[in-house]
Amino acid sequence: MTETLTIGKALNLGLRRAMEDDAKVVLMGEDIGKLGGVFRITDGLQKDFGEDRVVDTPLAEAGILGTAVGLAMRGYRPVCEIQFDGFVFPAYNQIVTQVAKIHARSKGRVAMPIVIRIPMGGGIGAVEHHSESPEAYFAHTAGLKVVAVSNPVDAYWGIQQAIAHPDPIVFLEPKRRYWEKAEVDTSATPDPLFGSRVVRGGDDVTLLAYGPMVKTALQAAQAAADEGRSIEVIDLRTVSPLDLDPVFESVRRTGRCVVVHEAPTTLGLGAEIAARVTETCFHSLEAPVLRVGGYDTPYPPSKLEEEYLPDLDRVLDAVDRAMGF
Amino acid sequence: MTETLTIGKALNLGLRRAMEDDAKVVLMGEDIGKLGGVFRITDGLQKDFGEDRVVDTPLAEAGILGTAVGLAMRGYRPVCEIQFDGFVFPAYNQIVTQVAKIHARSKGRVAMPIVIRIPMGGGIGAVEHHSESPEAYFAHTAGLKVVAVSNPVDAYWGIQQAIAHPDPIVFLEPKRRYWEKAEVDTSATPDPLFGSRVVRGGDDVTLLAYGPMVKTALQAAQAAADEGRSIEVIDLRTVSPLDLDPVFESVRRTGRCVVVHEAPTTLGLGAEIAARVTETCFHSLEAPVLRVGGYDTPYPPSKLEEEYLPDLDRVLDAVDRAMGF
Amino acid sequence: MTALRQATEVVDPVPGASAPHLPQQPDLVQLLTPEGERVEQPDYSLDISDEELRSLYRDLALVRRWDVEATALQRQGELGIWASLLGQEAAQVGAGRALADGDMAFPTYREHGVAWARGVDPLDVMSLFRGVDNGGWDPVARRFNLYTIVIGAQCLHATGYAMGVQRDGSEDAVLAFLGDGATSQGEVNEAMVFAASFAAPVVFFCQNNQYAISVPLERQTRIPLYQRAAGFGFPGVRVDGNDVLAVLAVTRAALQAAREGQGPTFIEAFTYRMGAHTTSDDPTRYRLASELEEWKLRDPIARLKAHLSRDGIADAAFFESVDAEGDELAARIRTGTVEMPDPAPSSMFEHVYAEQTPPLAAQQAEFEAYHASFEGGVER
Amino acid sequence: MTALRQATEVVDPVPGASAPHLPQQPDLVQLLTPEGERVEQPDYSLDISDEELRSLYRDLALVRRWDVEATALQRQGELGIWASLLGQEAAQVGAGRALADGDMAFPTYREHGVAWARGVDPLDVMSLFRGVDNGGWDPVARRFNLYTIVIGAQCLHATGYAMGVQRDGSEDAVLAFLGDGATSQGEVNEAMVFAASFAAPVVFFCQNNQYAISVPLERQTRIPLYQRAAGFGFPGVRVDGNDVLAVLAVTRAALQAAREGQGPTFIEAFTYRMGAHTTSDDPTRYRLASELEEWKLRDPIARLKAHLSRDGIADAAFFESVDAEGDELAARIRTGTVEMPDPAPSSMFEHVYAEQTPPLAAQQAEFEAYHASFEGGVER
Ligand SMILES: Cc1ncc(C[n+]2csc(CCOP(=O)(O)OP(=O)(O)O)c2C)c(N)n1
Ligand SMILES: Cc1ncc(C[n+]2csc(CCOP(=O)(O)OP(=O)(O)O)c2C)c(N)n1
Ligand SMILES: [Mg+2]
Ligand SMILES: [Mg+2]
Repeated sequence: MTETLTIGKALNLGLRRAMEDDAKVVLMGEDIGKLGGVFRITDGLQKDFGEDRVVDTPLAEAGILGTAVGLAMRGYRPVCEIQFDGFVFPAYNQIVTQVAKIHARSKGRVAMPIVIRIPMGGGIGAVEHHSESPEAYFAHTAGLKVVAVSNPVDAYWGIQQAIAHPDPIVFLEPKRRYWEKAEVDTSATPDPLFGSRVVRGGDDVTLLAYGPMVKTALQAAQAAADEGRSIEVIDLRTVSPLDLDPVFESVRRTGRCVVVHEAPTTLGLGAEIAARVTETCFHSLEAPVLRVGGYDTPYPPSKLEEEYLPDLDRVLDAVDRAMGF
Repeated sequence: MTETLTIGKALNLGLRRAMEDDAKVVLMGEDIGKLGGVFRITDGLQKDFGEDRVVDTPLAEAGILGTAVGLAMRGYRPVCEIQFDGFVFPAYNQIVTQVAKIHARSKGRVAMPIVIRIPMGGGIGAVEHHSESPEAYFAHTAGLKVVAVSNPVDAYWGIQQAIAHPDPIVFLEPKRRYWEKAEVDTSATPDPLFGSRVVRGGDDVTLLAYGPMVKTALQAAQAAADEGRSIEVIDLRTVSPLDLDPVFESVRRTGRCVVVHEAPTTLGLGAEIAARVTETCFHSLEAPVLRVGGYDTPYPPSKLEEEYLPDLDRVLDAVDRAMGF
Repeated sequence: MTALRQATEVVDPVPGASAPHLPQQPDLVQLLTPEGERVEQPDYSLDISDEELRSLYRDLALVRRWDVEATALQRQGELGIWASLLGQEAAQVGAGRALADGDMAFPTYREHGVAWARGVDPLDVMSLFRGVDNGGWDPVARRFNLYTIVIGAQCLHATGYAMGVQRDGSEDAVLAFLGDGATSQGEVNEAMVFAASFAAPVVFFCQNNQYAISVPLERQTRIPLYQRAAGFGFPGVRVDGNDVLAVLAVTRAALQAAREGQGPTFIEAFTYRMGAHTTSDDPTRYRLASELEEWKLRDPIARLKAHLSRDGIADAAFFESVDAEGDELAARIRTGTVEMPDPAPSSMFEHVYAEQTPPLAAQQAEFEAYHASFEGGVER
Repeated sequence: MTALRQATEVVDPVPGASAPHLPQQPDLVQLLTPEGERVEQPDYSLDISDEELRSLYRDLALVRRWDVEATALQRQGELGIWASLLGQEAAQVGAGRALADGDMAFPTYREHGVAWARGVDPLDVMSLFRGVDNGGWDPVARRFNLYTIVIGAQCLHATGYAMGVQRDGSEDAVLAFLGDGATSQGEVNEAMVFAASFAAPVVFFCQNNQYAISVPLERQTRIPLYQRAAGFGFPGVRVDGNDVLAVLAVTRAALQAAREGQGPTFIEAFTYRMGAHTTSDDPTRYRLASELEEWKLRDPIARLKAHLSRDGIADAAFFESVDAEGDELAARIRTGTVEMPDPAPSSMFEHVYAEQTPPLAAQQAEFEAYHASFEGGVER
């Protein structure tokens, strides 16, 4: 069964399938009911599954996550929508001190199968707080897992896998790519949730990305190919745990590595990846791992976001610098 | 004027002097008044400066930081005490979306001279949430500055410099070292707030630390010296901005670098430092930058904290590995 | 379980619904009926000149004209988004005009009417929605904070500011705006805790426009919102938010109480968002057209116009002159918006800190060099 | 400003202070006077056998004995810290005994009396304060959550759990514990918003022990705490927290209301922390000895003992047997604590996830190898 789906629609169908498969799945969030969410990811679900399973909550993110913890303790599988990346912070205490720690605190007696869906990243011309990339805050937090999908296939399967998984998962959705389309075979056997994937082979430089930046990386690789340069692109897919074995394998061949993400560069995922790749592939590296990230500034007003966000040119510039070492 | 002071007492005197120097300085926090704070850092200050300047707040960290923002807008210089590192998260939204961004949001029209004092780190045999090292969460946040003092001299001067500084500063106090003593010359000219400092010279390996781990690093260097190995120790003093020039200079000489901190290793400060040192000193490095950090687990029950925390042995083990590359 | 039920004062579980077993909920404070008839409220007397009445009307009309223009500009792609105040003009202008010069206001993202009353240039608001900056006005000079988009965060800022006022021994008061949805946020409730505890001179002005995007009021509270304050130990009052005179009188009284050291007040301005939540929203998904029709009968501007006309306070010439002024204003807003220059790219590095850090300075320098490399036309 | 003051129901601005212009605050619900005399409360009748009364006494006495032993063990270095419940035994045992088997309780870090009532082994509580784990009991089997140290976080968990109960169509009820200080936390207020909005079967049981560490109640609220609930639209009630019978009756009634679909209730158990906040605390810095002396007259155990004696429900032999049982318990706690094995070092890696990640598995393996390297005695 193959369908052409946008990322948004793939998520919607994946949520629907997860709810059909398991009556304990409960969606919670602001405006996810009648409105179907501001991005319509939950469109139609309240109508079909009722108000007890698709819950429009009061306007309070700590409340959403905190009650999700209680629901999980009672045997439910809450899927929480945070309306925009910049609004996850009121829930930060619940996420970091409770969601992430309860399994360890209880020595495994209490599981926290909570999925926290967050539309992530910039590029949609929005006002403040609507374009952020908070993944490093979560990846630094033991007890959480963090997934960042980049395409409709992973969106469709990933959301179902995340919901079925016993650990809490921050599930990052590439908001500016919600409308990107691909063929999804809804009867296929999906790739495992926590694994990176080589999405384009190459020999000169290893280029790493996740979520919204995968498309940018692929465009850069194509442009580089036109100039005769061969770039291997790896979609990390999961940022915690990082699956770096395919990266190490690649870097041992290419000797060069560039990581790209929208989040501020300092202490972004690129820092961890650079450190790990260097530790593991030290003698293979021809150049330091280079990072292309957002600048260490608040996300700027939207008229400047094109300047702020890594784009094809900045990626290629880093590739040039890596080659020039 | 030289006095022997503990870090705790140095902070207390520094706060007192800052309050004498500027009537706009207001301390806020839980139990900082009559009790003088659970670590007595504000001991005696409410008695001498009154309840309007040493404010026992309701039990709400977002409330403390959020009202501090308003006080700053009205021209005050709030110094907020967070009782323990693990309790800063309810204030996270205010810190990340407001404190850090208001100067940029207002194009420089509104300054945020707020100091957020946090007793940081483990080693005191405490229960859950009382031993954490949240610095990376703040160092990844543009708009904040993050200082981590390691000794009475920096404590005494640093707190005054931080209060006088126009930007918001997360001021991390090495809680298990509160009782460590040193001579403080209270009439000296202090070193600048945002700068790292070579605290022990050496030629074989560059060892970086900040806050509570500086002492551990120095002990390790001493032990290594006894084995004939020469370690240069740098106290970073500030983790955002990082002052890495002295580090680069050192690594160019030693060719080897080890970073130590208590925070979980993944995406801890060590990651950023490793990435930056490698970018800048690529051709000088004889070994990858190695990290000695907390494990990627929640801070464990106190009977296990000795195992969790980097200690002299683990630092020396990393030094050995760096030398063995 | 009647015992527990009696242990506290519970009033109308659902606003508007009758609950005969419970004490009657006080009426809305109203000084002007929907038909424009002036009524007296001994507790909130308002001595107001004809001149002032006309000027209030002018504010309401011009603010609506601005809003209409902004919505059109967004449709034409000149703004990224627009948060319309349609229907809430009286609540905002009434509250804004209640402020004394030295008072400070903390808006959400929808208080264009308050911005206007504080003398903010509409273009300095447009620049935010165009994506040029986060608001172009000087919040200190205008005594009107920048818009705060994270729901409720500003309520704590307002309370802290009011604590500063107390320390200054000043008679300024502070007005914090919030929506009905915002009342569920923990930080907003903490603001009420702090305000009560310190008897801070702050007034919480809640525009209950019945919705938080698609979520109706009933999800946030089962009882009238103004009663929230009682649980924190300070007064709450519900005012007809479509009656500019009542809003003005009640807000003035609350600010005066704050000034006099009586501590905080919570005002619920009962109103309706006649437009979409923002230009990105589609309200047909969650509310009936009939509801809007009913609220149109309580239109805040028509109401004041009826009053001015029936009492002979303003004539056709006045209304025409306001309309003309509105058209001029709209033209100025349109031109100013369309011609607004983009910010300089490297400006994003400039105000991150009062004292820029060396690493950020280096990043900025690299950015500028990188940019310059394209200027010779070597762009890929 | 009388108008605004009247617009809402404000009661006693300061607990205990008289406020003749305001409606009289209801008395504490009490079934037993401080002298041990049984009084009737028609709203909270309690039909209780002599056997049950003796068993309540036994709980109170044993829990106190445990607490005394734990404090001693901390002084001797066997515990890292101890949070004493001295003075709050009746509030905790009364609330704990009000729970039905299927009900779920969410404690703070001080509810040792509730733990006892739920059948938790004291040693499983001691292990937390010794630093061996974060509480050794099974929260699911015991229907008693692990202690939550971040103030107030558990109130949302309790509310969410209650929302799960609703979805199960079950008649379980949920009891959330919190302190007076906790009522200022945003999350606690959000829990009340959610509980009210969804009419969740949760009861908020607030032990007002007058202090949050050093900070007196007046900093958190200017009015009696139980009135907080009214602002969220559900009932609040104040019970004498040193009267185990009243606490039992009121909590049972509130849980029953929850079970019947009537939604949440807020109970303020008015009590006093007779010891220090924890063994690290020095209360002489912030409160007068005379205050403690006054509260000693309302000791919850002495009160029940007086009742049992005066009404001939228990005799000296009974009290002696309880004392003896207490000594046995204390000995068992002492031995069990002192002999408690340290956890295995690598256990800290084990339950971080239900499915451990490969990087963490690698870290654990490295850790184990590193550890093993010391075992041959090659330690530096
Ligand atoms: C913390 C946070 N969560 C979510 C949002 C997204 N959001 C923007 S407006 C809004 C509804 C606000 O409703 P209300 O407080 O009633 O104000 P109104 O828009 O009706 O004026 C939401 C959920 C936000 N801005 N901040
Ligand atoms: C979020 C948070 N902030 C601060 C603390 C530190 N702390 C522990 S107990 C306490 C006081 C709690 O007072 P209350 O709620 O009245 O409970 P009590 O201890 O009196 O039982 C504080 C501030 C904490 N545990 N969590
Ligand atoms: Mg609203
Ligand atoms: Mg207390």
